[in-house]
Amino acid sequence: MKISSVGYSVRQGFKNLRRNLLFSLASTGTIIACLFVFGLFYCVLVNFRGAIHKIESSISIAVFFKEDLSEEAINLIGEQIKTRKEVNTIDYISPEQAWEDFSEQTYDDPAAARAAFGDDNPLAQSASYMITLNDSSKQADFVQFLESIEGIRKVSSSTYTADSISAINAFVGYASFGIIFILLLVSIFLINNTITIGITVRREEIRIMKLIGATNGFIRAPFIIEGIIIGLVGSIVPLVLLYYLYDLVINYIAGRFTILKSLFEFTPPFDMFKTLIPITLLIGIGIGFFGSIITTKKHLDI
Amino acid sequence: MKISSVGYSVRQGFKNLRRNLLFSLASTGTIIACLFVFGLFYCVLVNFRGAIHKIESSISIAVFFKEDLSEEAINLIGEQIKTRKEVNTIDYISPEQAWEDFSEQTYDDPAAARAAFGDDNPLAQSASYMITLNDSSKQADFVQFLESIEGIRKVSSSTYTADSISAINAFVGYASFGIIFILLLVSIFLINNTITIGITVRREEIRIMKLIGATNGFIRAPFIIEGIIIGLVGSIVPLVLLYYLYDLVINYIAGRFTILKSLFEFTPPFDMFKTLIPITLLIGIGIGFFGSIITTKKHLDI
Amino acid sequence: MSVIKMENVTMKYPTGTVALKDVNIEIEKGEFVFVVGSTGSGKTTFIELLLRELVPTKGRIEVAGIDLARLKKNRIHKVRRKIGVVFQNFRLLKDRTVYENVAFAQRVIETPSRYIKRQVPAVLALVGLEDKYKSYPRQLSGGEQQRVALARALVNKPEIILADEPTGNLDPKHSWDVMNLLDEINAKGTTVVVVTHNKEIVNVMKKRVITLKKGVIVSDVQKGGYIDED
Amino acid sequence: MSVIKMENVTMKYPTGTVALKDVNIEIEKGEFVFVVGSTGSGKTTFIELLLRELVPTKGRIEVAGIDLARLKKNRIHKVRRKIGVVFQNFRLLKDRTVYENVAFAQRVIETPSRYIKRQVPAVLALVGLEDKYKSYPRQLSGGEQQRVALARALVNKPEIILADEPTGNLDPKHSWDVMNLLDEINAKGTTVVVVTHNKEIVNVMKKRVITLKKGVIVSDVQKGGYIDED
Ligand SMILES: Nc1ncnc2c1ncn2[C@@H]1O[C@H](COP(=O)(O)OP(=O)(O)OP(=O)(O)O)[C@@H](O)[C@H]1O
Ligand SMILES: Nc1ncnc2c1ncn2[C@@H]1O[C@H](COP(=O)(O)OP(=O)(O)OP(=O)(O)O)[C@@H](O)[C@H]1O
Ligand SMILES: [Mg+2]
Ligand SMILES: [Mg+2]
Repeated sequence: MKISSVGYSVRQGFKNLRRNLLFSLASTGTIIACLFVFGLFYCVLVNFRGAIHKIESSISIAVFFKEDLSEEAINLIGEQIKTRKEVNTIDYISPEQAWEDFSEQTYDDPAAARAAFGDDNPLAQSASYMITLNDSSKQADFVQFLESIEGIRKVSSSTYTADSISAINAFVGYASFGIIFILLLVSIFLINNTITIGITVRREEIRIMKLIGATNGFIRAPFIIEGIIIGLVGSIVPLVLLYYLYDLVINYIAGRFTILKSLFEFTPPFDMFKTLIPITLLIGIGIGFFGSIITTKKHLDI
Repeated sequence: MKISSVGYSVRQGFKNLRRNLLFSLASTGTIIACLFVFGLFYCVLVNFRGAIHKIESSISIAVFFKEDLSEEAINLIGEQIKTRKEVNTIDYISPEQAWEDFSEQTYDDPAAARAAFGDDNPLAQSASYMITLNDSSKQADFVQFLESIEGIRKVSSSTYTADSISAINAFVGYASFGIIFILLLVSIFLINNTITIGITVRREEIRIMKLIGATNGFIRAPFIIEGIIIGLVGSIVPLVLLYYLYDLVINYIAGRFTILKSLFEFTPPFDMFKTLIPITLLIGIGIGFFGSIITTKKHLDI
Repeated sequence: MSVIKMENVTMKYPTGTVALKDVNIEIEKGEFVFVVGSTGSGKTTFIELLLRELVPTKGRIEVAGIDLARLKKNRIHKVRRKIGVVFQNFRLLKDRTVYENVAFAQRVIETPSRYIKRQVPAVLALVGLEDKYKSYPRQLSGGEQQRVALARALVNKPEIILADEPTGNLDPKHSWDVMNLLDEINAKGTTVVVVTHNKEIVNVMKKRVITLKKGVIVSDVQKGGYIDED
Repeated sequence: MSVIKMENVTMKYPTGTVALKDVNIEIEKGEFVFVVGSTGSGKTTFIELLLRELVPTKGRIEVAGIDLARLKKNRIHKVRRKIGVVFQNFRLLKDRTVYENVAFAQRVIETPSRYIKRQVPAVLALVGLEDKYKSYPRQLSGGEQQRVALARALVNKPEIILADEPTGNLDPKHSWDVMNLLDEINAKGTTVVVVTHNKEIVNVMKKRVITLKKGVIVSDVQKGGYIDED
């Protein structure tokens, strides 16, 4: 194809958009709507998984030591635990701290506790490490590791909670994947639908062009350009919408539900969009491109 | 319109579906896809809210009594608490139970605990009621009520947890509403899109009919019938799909993630579909009906 | 009594083209009129105005005693049902068979099915298409499509027949068949207006001939002939 | 040297209609041929076969020395570019102006823009449509559309011109203008095949006349005349 024909194709692509305004708007609208919904759920699911991960990493395992274990030995155990890469945080709870926490929860004022036990600390043996992991499904292995360490008397962990969280985590993972996949399929189906219709109603035009002696490439080029433009506009618009909406929602929630902020951190817009932008552009432009290629092919066989 | 014309319109409506197979399939496909996604999220959100409600109703408030309060007085207080309608469950924890729970958590075997304290129960004063509410946002009021009761020494509740849950609850409520609303808008937009295109490509046909002397009603009737059929098929198909999918997922999860079952109860299919079916049919048939009325109107003005 | 009446009708298209200019025409009930004129002289515009597919920029049009300007939109079908039209480009419903295309005109006026089943084949036989009734327009030759359009115009036995170039795709023999058919129908009292370029037919039939030139009536004679452009 | 050659060509449509039956035709380079015949006799089918819009059920077709049956699908444009066609139903691109419709034929063969800008107005002037170049097909009269179709067929100065009823919507004067134009072009060496129902023109021009009847060639005479059906 000559350079002048390339220019012609590009100009025709743009002109076609205006000539078939109804279809251009319909196709673009469809892509925008689909990718908007797709992006919306992508954001929701990413945040949801983030929240679960946050909960996951706050489940703690308490490690108690053999009687009269020296502080040095305890420190050593701490160092040993820290080397494991599934460890998220590790905190030392002294017996004093433990007793204070307990009596505070059980008695109203320190005086009452002191009245009951004097200055004896009934939890003198209760120094512990509180450990959180970054993957609750590794808890069972990790507990086994802890129990094998010399000097540890008891490992207190809630298998139930950890198992629940890791089940929830796996479940949400599958579900997110399933939902994103379904949304993707539906988007592709719908977008392809409108593009097919848009080109099919022009089949008589395509037929005429072929009869006049146009090559397939010549007829197709403007349709492909058109498809790419529709795909491009159709992916940029929802991205912009989503960006502002996401910002708005984050700020709204930060203001309205202050308490959530500590429970739950929104994935920052940058992290979110650095994956969402390429995915969305790929889908939009990809469908615009391949959709027009495939659909024109059907009508070019004359 | 005569009876014979009504019959004619209905027959034409069905025939049009075949004549414009591409558009019929595209429109039906669009409705199916949209309502499927809509229904999918409806199911997800309903279950999600159910799960949160379950968590909400498991947050407990502990009520401790004044020293040496008689068992009778404690029972009386229990009766008084039970009259409040926000109360979900109430359980009595005896001092023995409390000590056993505690020592089990702190020491490895009962012997060690007995060694430390003998048969003395250091938590002799720790009889309590564990109360769960069915609405965490009412906790603050309820705690105030408890504190006003004579004979109660201490009410131990996590304002933080309750507030968090009720914030999450409110947030999820808004978000669900927002998402369902957006999905609804997008569905209506997309479905209307294809119906508009489907009818617009037939504008020349409509014009010819008018020039031959057909009344608007005569031209419109088959389009409306067509719209209703498309809407009907387009809502029944996703409902059936969703029904089987929902059943499948529930059973799969029950088998795969047994642990989730105790955390989380799926909304039973019957409850789910008794609202989803009318909503979906209403949207599908509604858009089919009004979409064809509105779109034909545009082209009938000749 | 005149069934068609135009008073000072001007039709200017949005593009600026003046297709008809100060046209005054009166056609009596039962007349047979040829409308002739060079290509682009406004003949089709004339037909479309009578059908109220177009609304004139100026002037008054009366069809079958009804003032088209005063007609409410939802009453237009009343006028159209009195008219049978053969469009220059046929305007057949492309997703329906020949039979259904013709039957459609009858369904529109709510003819009982038993009449439709009798009359449609009869009129298709009249235009020589009885064996093509199952075909779709795209499966017909140009002349065949034109005759389907004619059949559709005739089937309701309308008061007025407007035929825009009804023999443009027909060979001389078939053209004469169509003209003789229209003449017969006219003899039974139907008003017939035929737009044509067929010089021979106009000259032989000796009917009233209205000649348009660039949107202006340049001649209107009884028992006239085709006036060649200079 | 024959530019068009049909050997035992039969065309049976999927509906069962046999539109052409054992047709043998040879048209020499530079000839001017009329193809006539009653409506539905297979003339348009004949044109569509030469364009390879249709593939014959039987027989061999050669256009400009190329055997159409042997032609690969992605090579068809090679033949089509040698042919300028006026379709019976015009087949204009309805979303493009008159100018763009004609220019399109040139863009297809990658004519440089500067030639297009010169040649399109020239050919539009030739068919008398210089002042309608901005109009869309739907804004034109029947005869005007037909002349746009003619302009599009001529603009590339093709080896062969196939014109299917190119005067069906034209008045006698314009019909003669078109025929004289085709005659002139033919005089410069282009092969011209005209399908027509215009008896007068066929009789006056004294060219080769091929007459079809129900898909069969019933006569093929040099300097012939229009044979009326009995
Ligand atoms: N929709 C339109 N918009 C703008 N101009 C139009 C439109 N329709 C027709 N015209 C112009 O109005 C003039 C008259 O057109 P009309 O179709 O009435 O001619 P006609 O006498 O029927 O010609 P023909 O014999 O070629 O069919 C022409 O110049 C044509 O270009
Ligand atoms: N696509 C098609 N499918 C089935 N039959 C067809 C098709 N096209 C044409 N025919 C039939 O083939 C026969 C020849 O048609 P063709 O169009 O070649 O006639 P024609 O000589 O061009 O007639 P006209 O002068 O009326 O244009 C006709 O009987 C027609 O009904
Ligand atoms: Mg006209
Ligand atoms: Mg033909």
